[in-house]
Amino acid sequence: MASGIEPGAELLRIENISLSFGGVKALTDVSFNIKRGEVRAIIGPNGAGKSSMLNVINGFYHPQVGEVWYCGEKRKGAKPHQIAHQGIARTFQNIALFKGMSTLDNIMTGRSTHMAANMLSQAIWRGTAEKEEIKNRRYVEEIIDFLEIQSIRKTPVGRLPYGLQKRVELGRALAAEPVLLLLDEPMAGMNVEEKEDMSRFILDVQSEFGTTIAIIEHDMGVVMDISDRLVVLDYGKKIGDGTPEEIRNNQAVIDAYLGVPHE
Amino acid sequence: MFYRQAGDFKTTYRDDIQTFPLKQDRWGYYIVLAVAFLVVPFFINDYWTSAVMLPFLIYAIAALGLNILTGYCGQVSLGTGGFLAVGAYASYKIMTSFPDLNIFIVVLLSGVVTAAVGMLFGIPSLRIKGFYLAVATLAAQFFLVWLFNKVPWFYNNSASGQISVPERSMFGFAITGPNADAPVRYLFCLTFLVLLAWVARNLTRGRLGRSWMAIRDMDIAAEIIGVNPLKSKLSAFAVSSFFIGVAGALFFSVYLGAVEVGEAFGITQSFLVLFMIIIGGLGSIFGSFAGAAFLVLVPVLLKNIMVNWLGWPTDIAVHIEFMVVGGLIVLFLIAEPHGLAQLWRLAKDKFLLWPFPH
Amino acid sequence: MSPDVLYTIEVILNGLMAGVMYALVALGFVLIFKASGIFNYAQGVMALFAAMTLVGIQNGQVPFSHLINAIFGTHIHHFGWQLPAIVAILLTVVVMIIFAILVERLVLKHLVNQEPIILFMATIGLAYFMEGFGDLMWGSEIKTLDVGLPQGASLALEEYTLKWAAEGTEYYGMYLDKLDMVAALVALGLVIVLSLFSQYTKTGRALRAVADDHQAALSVGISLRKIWVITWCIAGVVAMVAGVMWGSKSGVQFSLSLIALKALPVLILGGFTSIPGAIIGGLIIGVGEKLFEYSIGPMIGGATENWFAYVLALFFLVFRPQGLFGDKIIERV
Amino acid sequence: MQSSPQSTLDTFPKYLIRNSDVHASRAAMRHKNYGVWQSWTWAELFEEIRAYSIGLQLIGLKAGDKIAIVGSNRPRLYWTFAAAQALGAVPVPVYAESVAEEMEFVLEHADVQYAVCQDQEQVDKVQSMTERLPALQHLLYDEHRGLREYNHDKLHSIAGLQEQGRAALVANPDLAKEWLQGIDASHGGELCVMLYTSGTTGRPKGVMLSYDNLLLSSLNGNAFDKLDHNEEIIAYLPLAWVGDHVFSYGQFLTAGYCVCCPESGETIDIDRREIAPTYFFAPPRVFESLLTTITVRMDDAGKVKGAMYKYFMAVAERCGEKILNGQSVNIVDKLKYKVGNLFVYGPLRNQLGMSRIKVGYTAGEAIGPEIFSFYRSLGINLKQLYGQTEASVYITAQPDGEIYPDTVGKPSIDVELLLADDGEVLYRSPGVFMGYYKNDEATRSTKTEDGWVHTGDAGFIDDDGHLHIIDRAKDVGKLLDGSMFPPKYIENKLKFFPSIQEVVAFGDQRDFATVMINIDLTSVSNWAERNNIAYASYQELASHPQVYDMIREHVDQVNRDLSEEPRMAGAQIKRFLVLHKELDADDGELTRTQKVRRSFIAERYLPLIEGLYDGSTERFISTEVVFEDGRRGEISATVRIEEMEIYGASELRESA
Repeated sequence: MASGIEPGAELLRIENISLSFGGVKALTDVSFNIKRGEVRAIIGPNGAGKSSMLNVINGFYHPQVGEVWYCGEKRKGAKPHQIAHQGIARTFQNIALFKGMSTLDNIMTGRSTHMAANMLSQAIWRGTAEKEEIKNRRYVEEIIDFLEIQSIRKTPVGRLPYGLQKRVELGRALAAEPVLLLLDEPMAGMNVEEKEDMSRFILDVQSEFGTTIAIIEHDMGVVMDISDRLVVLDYGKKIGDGTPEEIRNNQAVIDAYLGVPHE
Repeated sequence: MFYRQAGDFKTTYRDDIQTFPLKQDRWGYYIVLAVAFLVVPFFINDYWTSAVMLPFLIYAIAALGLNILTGYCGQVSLGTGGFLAVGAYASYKIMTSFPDLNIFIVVLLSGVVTAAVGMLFGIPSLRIKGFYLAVATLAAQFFLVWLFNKVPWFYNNSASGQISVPERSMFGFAITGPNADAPVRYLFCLTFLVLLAWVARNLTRGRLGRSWMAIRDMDIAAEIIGVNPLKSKLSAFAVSSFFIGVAGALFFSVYLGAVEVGEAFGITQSFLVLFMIIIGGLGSIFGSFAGAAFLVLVPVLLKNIMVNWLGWPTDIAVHIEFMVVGGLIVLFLIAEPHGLAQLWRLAKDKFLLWPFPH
Repeated sequence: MSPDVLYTIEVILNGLMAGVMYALVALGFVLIFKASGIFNYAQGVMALFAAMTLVGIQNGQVPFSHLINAIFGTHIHHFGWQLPAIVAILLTVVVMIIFAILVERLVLKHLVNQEPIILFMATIGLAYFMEGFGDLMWGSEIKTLDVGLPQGASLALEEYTLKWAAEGTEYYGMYLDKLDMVAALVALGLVIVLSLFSQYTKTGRALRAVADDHQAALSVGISLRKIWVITWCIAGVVAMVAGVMWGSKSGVQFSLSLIALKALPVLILGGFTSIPGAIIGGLIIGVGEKLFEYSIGPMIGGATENWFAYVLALFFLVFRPQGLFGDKIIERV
Repeated sequence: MQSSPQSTLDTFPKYLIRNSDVHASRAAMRHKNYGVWQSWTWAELFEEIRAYSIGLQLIGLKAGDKIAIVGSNRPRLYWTFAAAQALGAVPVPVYAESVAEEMEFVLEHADVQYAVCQDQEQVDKVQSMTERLPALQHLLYDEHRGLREYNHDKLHSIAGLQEQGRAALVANPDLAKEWLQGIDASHGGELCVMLYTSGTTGRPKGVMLSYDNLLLSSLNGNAFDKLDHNEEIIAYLPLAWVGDHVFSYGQFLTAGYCVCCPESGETIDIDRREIAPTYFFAPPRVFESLLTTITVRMDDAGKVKGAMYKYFMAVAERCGEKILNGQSVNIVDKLKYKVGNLFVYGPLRNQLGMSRIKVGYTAGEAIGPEIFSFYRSLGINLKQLYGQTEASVYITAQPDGEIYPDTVGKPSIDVELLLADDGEVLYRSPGVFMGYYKNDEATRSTKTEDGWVHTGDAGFIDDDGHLHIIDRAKDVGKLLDGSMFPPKYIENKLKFFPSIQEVVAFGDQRDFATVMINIDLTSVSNWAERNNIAYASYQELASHPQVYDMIREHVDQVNRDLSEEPRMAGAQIKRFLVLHKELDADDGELTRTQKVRRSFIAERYLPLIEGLYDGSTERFISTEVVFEDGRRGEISATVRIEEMEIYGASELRESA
């Protein structure tokens, strides 16, 4: 579906999105776009509606007003799992790993969109099922290698330290070979080294797999470093959009952030 | 302590993802199988068959089924009794309508029928969770039992309202009916159990199984990364019901021979099987076996002690049995929510790490 | 009025009465659920147990007599006294309170902040235990319970309603069970008392606080464990009342514990956290199943009460998962 | 299969061909990669290496060229040796983790034209120094990750080269034959590899080894320990180290056994357990740290298990070695040992991945006797050997059944020993190196006309013909009172205590001997925990009175021992101190092989040394350190200095 889109061309367009929960407005008339292959940051003070934005993009929330255009097609009420199949993967602000499963299984689950063996062949574990399992295991192993988490391959994720869990979650998202990868505060609560690692991984992902990345992050330093363009939200409204340079000199943004502590 | 992993390394993914990666485990498994198939049949008598073996084998199948739904996919069901009934009545209707059909096929078909019914009652799970769903499954339990009670077609208008199994045989051996020998019935059920356990293992270690567990652990995240909740949940209901249906068919045709739906497949059955997987361990194949074995043996044990040794009246034995079972459930939920399977796992880890404590 | 209409009215009234009974049990669930987020499956067995205890005490039964006899070969059964109902009731209340404390000590304390479903299963285990325990203590035979509640049909009403029927039609007046009426009144009273309690007493307010937000409650220094004991006590008492009603209606026997199951759909409709919800849910179920049985039952072989409630609840769930009074759930990630 | 007009087997590529014939379908190499052990048979290996070699040929590698190998134990890096040698080029393995300037020196001095890097990190490192390496033409890499964006005119992936090689082989049928002829043309006298010794002093020297050197000592090694194609070993030591080169390459090809490369640094222990090597080699350090972790882990064991462990370890200590040496022990002990083997030794060997070990070697430095005998008592045939790069490893080794912890064994096959008057050990053997690359004067000073090589180590041969090494010959100094002062000897004696990590002894041309001690953080912190001693930092722990007391006991023990040996009695330790920071290679205090840089330390900690001799009881010291992330900083402390009691040389020995 995304194959037609050249790097630099528009991959996703958000048009006048408004979203509210029982009267509470989360997003008001937000519009912006994401170009193929770029790192697009969505920033803003707490409660600015950043996460809601991601939830709209991957179809978990359905805005009352506005349209989402993906790969040049207007989206009509697709379910999250269908959207995942269209090549949008994400990580979550508070880690949403499958606690009962090992690192390997978590990442394998992220691979579901690429597996299709029917129930019968899975039941007897012959033919397509086994082949496909092995094929995808190999791909997953490449991700494990990429994220340097070989040593925790078979550890239940529940036992892993926070930083590693974040990494596994990234791995799970990568396993889907996404066209567009949504990262919701991938570095929240990390120390300097961990943040450096994570930024390195994110940039490597972009260069290795040519993945388009939309990222929410509070650490301004990091965001300004790794992103090509930023959208700034405040109280559900867009108050800025442009390159790190432009954003730095954007009065509205500066005001919005005045007094707002960014960790 | 007896484990020797050294030198046991894997050069292919096939070896790496096999069910028993450790050589010693593999051998243990083969030995158990050999004993079960080649040794036990020559030593069991009718008492052991009907008091211990058949119930164990059949409940193990049911437990596997429920464990797939509840343990792996996280959907609590109190409708097990009802689905067992479906299996039983399906097998009865099929046997009576197609007298020449091989009993093996009959049992499988009963499973298929039950799977269909299971999916039907699984539909609400798409909207509701936790014990809301549990309550919804009660609807299945009571409605189905009522149905088999009230609609004569199901029991071919038999006066008693009971259904009783006609004799069916394979390779000249009577499998069902009064002439079936203990070893034959045992082997017949054992075959199904081994077969289905193997299937359960395959399903739970593959894509489907992972999608079930994903739904169980964090359904929203699961859907967002591309797991289709509809397919996952309904498939879980289908597979689970299939297992339970087979169990029901065997329960009726091979074990009891004649049943009255109300008493054979009441709500207590639902709880019994649920208890089995709680005590055995949610989300564990081994747990299903352990739980079934445990809850089949404990009553037999208690009965033998209290009635046969101490010569107490049976009703007291029953009361105490209730207390013990109930107590055990609470105890397990408090002490080891992951059941016998977890205890087994811990013991194994100890041996793997031996002599190191951790 | 044509008899049919009257019959229908009668059915509805009976339904309402039955509904009250359901509501009575459901009440116990709601209390415990609000305070501890536990879905107490054992509520029904508690009712049974309470009823048994009441009967036992009233007739001066020797607890565990069967067991004792079995062990020592003795033949004791009764102390040979008869206690007045009120005394028996009070003693039963004491027993239920002791029970509540034990439950908290032995079970709940160890299961704090477990997932609800685990707690639910725990209460199923508890139910099993109590059932066995009750039978062991008082014997499993069916007992008649008589605390002097009026029995049988209310003739007055029959007389009174006779003349409602249109001239020339066959009509013998409306049949309502006195006990049911009493039950209705008791339930009403109970609800009023409870709401007063939770409105105007310190403990009551504490209960509400806990129900709204455990953490907050804890932070303001309300002891969760104390709250739990109290709620289980109240639930115990409510169970006893329900037990008495059902017991005097249809004898004290195992089936009594199954009314717990009947209460589940009631809760689905009414929502797990609202006392009025429980009442209304009860009434809906009561009326619903009676009407269904009356109108459609005959065509499909009757005894539809067995499942009607659940199926109703099921449909309800599919279309309004949050119940009658719950508000829409917004899921976040 | 590729049977060529076989001349004598006198080069490694010829052995590769031989093996691809004789062991065609046997596993030659494994690499834990992507979760499983990817394996190559000898036939496959041959094909891979040939393709690689042809590929190298295509980018112009020719006889005499030097090709550097920078990285850890990866199959493709090992293949590089054979692939290059097949073309007559000379591989030059380099310590991957060595700091830029060290690496730059080697690459420059060896004037390499080609460099093979494991991954981006190494590529960056080498590229950062290209302008100062005029000779360097092409860079190769194994792992492509992160290198996608790089300019690829002079940068090639090994896999890519192999593809080109295969293509070429298909395109031109003769290529294969020519290639084989090239190999046949070569002979044993040629330069085979250059290994740079990370000298404890001065610049590294490039040791030139010929095929004959390495082949013969490899073959002798195989013969000595009866090694054949059934062995499995795990390669985890630096490629640039002669030990690894002989074990994972020389003997690998000559014996035709299987070499396994671990998945990563963190997983080495698991990988070792999975493979369970039959032939194992490690410097004492590895055995020490393994033992430490074992003890630490067993300390947390429950009462019963702990007691059982202690009991059976006692049994093992009593009779384990005897049983291993095939000596007779009483039946009861035999039985006890059998039981212990079931419950403790066996599982322990299993945990360590040493259940299948036929021979294990420790070398490079002296190993603590109790550490040594610990492993032997478990039934692991651990032995010591004494070797040098210049000797292609083997000088002496302990024959089976003649194991004494304090010796390094008898001369290996074809090795002659000679003791100089000053006690220095000299040797002559077929393994003796050709010379130092571009450093004749150094060659002359080490290697005499008639082929004797100065080891630079002082030692003596006992009555059983076993060699004892005391110390570096030049380090063996004299106290002002003329008595002998062997620092290493003293240091090792101290280092044998698990709580002591590193020791530096002083005394040459001074009145008496003194030592600076580095505590072993793992074991001491654990000891502190058990005796609930609170501490915030290494520094605080090191200066803790109780720690001092413990160290004091150790030093005293050593003094007693020294007093027993008349030649050493004078060298008893008079004063000592516990250093406030760990000696660290990043600060240049240790070499890359973790040997202490005595002279450097001497000037770096001058104030402390003065303190040791001017009788003061404490001294303030402040030093610059380099943190892991490369930042520099100061750390300073006031270090306490303690006085020891000295024992008279024991009468016993005097009279004897």
